[in-house]
Amino acid sequence: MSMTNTESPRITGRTRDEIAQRLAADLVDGYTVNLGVGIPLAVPQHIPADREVFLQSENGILGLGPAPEPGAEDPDLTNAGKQPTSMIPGGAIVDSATSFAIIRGGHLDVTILGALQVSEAGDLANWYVPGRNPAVGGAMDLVAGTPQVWVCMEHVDRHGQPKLVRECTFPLTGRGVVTRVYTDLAVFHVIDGVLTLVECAAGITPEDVRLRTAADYIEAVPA
Amino acid sequence: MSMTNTESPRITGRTRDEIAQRLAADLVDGYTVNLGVGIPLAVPQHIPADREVFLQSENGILGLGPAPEPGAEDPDLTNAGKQPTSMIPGGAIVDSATSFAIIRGGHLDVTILGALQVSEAGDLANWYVPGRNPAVGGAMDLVAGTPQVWVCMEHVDRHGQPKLVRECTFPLTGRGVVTRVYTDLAVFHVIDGVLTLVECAAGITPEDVRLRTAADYIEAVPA
Amino acid sequence: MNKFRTDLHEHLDAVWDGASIAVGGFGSSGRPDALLNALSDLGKKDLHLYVNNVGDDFTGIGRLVMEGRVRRLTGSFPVLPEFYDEYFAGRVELELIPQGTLAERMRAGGAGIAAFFTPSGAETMLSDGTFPASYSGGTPGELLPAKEERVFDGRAHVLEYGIKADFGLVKAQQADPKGNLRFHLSARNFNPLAAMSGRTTFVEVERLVDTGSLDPDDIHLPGVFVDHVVMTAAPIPADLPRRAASLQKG
Amino acid sequence: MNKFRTDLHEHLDAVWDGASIAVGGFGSSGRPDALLNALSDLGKKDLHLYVNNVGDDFTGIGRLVMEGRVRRLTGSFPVLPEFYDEYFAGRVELELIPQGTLAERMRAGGAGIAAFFTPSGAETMLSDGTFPASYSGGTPGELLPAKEERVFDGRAHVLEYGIKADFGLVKAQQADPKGNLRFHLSARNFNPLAAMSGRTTFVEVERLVDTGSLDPDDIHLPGVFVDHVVMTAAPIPADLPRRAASLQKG
Repeated sequence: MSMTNTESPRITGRTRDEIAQRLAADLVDGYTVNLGVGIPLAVPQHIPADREVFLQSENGILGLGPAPEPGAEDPDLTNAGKQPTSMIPGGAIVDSATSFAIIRGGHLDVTILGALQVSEAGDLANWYVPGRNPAVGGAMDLVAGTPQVWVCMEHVDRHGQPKLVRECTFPLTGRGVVTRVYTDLAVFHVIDGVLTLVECAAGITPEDVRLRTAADYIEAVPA
Repeated sequence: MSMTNTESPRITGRTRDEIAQRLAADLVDGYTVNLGVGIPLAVPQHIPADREVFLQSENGILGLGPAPEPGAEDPDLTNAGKQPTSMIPGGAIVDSATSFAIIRGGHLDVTILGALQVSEAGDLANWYVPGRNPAVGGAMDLVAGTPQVWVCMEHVDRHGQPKLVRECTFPLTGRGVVTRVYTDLAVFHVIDGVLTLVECAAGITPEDVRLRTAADYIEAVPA
Repeated sequence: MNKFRTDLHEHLDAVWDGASIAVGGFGSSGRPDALLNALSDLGKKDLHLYVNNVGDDFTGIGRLVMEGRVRRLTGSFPVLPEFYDEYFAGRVELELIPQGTLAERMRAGGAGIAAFFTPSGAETMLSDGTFPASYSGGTPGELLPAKEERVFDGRAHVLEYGIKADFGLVKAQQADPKGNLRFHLSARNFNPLAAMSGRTTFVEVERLVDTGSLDPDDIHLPGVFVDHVVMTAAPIPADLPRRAASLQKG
Repeated sequence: MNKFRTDLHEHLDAVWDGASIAVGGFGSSGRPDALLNALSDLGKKDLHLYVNNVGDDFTGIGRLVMEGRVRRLTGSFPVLPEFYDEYFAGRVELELIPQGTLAERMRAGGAGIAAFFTPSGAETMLSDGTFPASYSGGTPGELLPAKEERVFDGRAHVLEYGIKADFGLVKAQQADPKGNLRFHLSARNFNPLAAMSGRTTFVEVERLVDTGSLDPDDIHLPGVFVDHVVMTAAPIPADLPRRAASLQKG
């Protein structure tokens, strides 16, 4: 148990862009991947050049490309954030039912999401802060259907409170769905339902991580 | 009650082709229709020239045309009976799930089928004679989904036994699904769940029909 | 049977107050704004809309909501802040459901599938009976009913019901007189599903084409799902202001 | 990630004895005969096939059945008389289901829908637990289990389960290296659904095309459902004898 109720001193681990870069290094050649908003949107620019990763957008695009040049936007080609986008050669369009058949049916390899909280059992909360405006989009379908759910997030919230917790206090997006967590401080895998610290960022010690984590977990960091 | 256990004398009503012609006269301009095998296959050639009736084939064809000229067959364009067919301009191809979405979702206007038996409650038996080889195809989907199920059949079987019965003795295709029955002797509608004789063929009397029908029904034949 | 119509208002006036309507579009992409605006112009009200988003401006769905014409909205991502003002003020009800569940429910309704079990949203407040569908006097009123749950292969699923809407509103790129449709890129999204879900379906298109000019292999949605086609839609200009400056609430 | 394969047998050998396999085709139209024959050539056995028809000859499904390689067949319209001989002799099991239910179950399995309620087959012997799935010594053995029934809108429906097959076998007209597929006319039928249903899906195509040569709006099935593509299929000649003259049973 490493629950902390007091704010830990600020330390400097990976930047948000470096979190995306660290996650991108784990993507396997040939994966088809869905990206959520926030840090995940920075992942594509860090995919190693020797790997082909196909991007899916929940509104029916397979083979999402980069943002178009100014003036080349097409109102009929927008991404899940409703922004103009482009497609790569070999891409395909499907309707929303088929898009979510792909998602729910387990045909994506990884979905990459931000999070409000992740519990030690891999529960995810990322859709709703009570009191604010509720909206869910495709988040619950993505975590229910995708074999691997990788979260990238800051290790603590802006008040310094841990986001890796024993039990989520925010409403759940899905129960026991998260398989990896990439933060500014560390990388965790959920192995057979057990949250496991597998890597600390450069300059970060397991003790630094422990002080800023409210979840129980196993340490399996290579010496 | 008009159940008969003795064979009635043979009388001559409509031919099989005339049954199809009589049914075709009731098709409304703009209808989309599915045809079963047997007498229903003769319906298209009798559709009045002033009406457009769109034909659907369960294997994914909307806008079925006539049999192609010899030599013009395409193995990739076959009808529900696996025979080469053609399409009319304005036709469309869908996959089998969408084809049955159309059927089951109630988007056809009429399905026209043959029958082994029809009960006075509109139950239909047309898929299986116990002891023979069982095969169902799309029959149960068609009768479950289509708003109007029109049966065309001989009034009695080849042993002279009535096919309009109190309760079907053959296994059911669907319960309470038949809305009209066209035979060589008469036309019946099922009105609010009640089998109703609405028309006798030329030279056929209501008494002729009564003698050859085992179902209870109401007579509403114009004088 | 030519499904092309010249007088949009005449035909769309068949929509009754209180009707349920399945609407295509994802944000403003592929949204049938001409049809939606016509509903406003015709003074329709008390509507139950099945649509993924409200959008981020006061055209289309946003206009209907802000004019007080929407009784209930079933969707996944309303977005428009003013929509939530209406929701919290008790002037519109919100049935919030996962996006994939909305798409599948529309398809199921159109396909004669009464209900289906999906893992999406199981064991969350969108299925456990705690989410407020409405507010009254600033506090939660009606709660969304708890969904029937069942475990398949060790995972929790919830039962979701097919949506058979009274009407479907759709935007397409091309239509022929039989109502066969083609969509353009990601503007396809919910449009084929809204067409399937609607008992009577209206389509606005950018381009009318002759019967027989669409290859049967290249039709995205067959005309059997379509009742009325009007040519009103123009491609949305890329420089469309994202939020209208003036708004008349009504 | 190029999905084109040159050695069909090498890749198809991944199919294990006892595997479940969803197969496209309606009769011989769109049936992946090259893949099916390769299963015979590789000596695979004890298979559970999900396929609409056996067909009317001893190629493809018919060959697998007559060689005794099929443990169970789930379909709607077997047709081939010799298939029924095997069934009544207790050498193959038959799960007979409505055609639309087969199509929807394949799609559901591929779409993560665990089960759905459909009116097709409700209140019939295909849902009441009386249909013999197998025969033993000339009398019915295992009966198909009675299906869960529920009434929606006053009409009886039955619960049907999604089919997640170990493998999908598909025939298409065109494929690009990403596995994006186009089908030709009514040869499309069950093929996209078998591809969705299979955890690993093999496709035989008539024509390989370059990446980017298929318009994203004109792809019938995206490559995300496809694992291996081989070019083996030729168009079936229209004068193909409908039944082979010689047959070796095995």
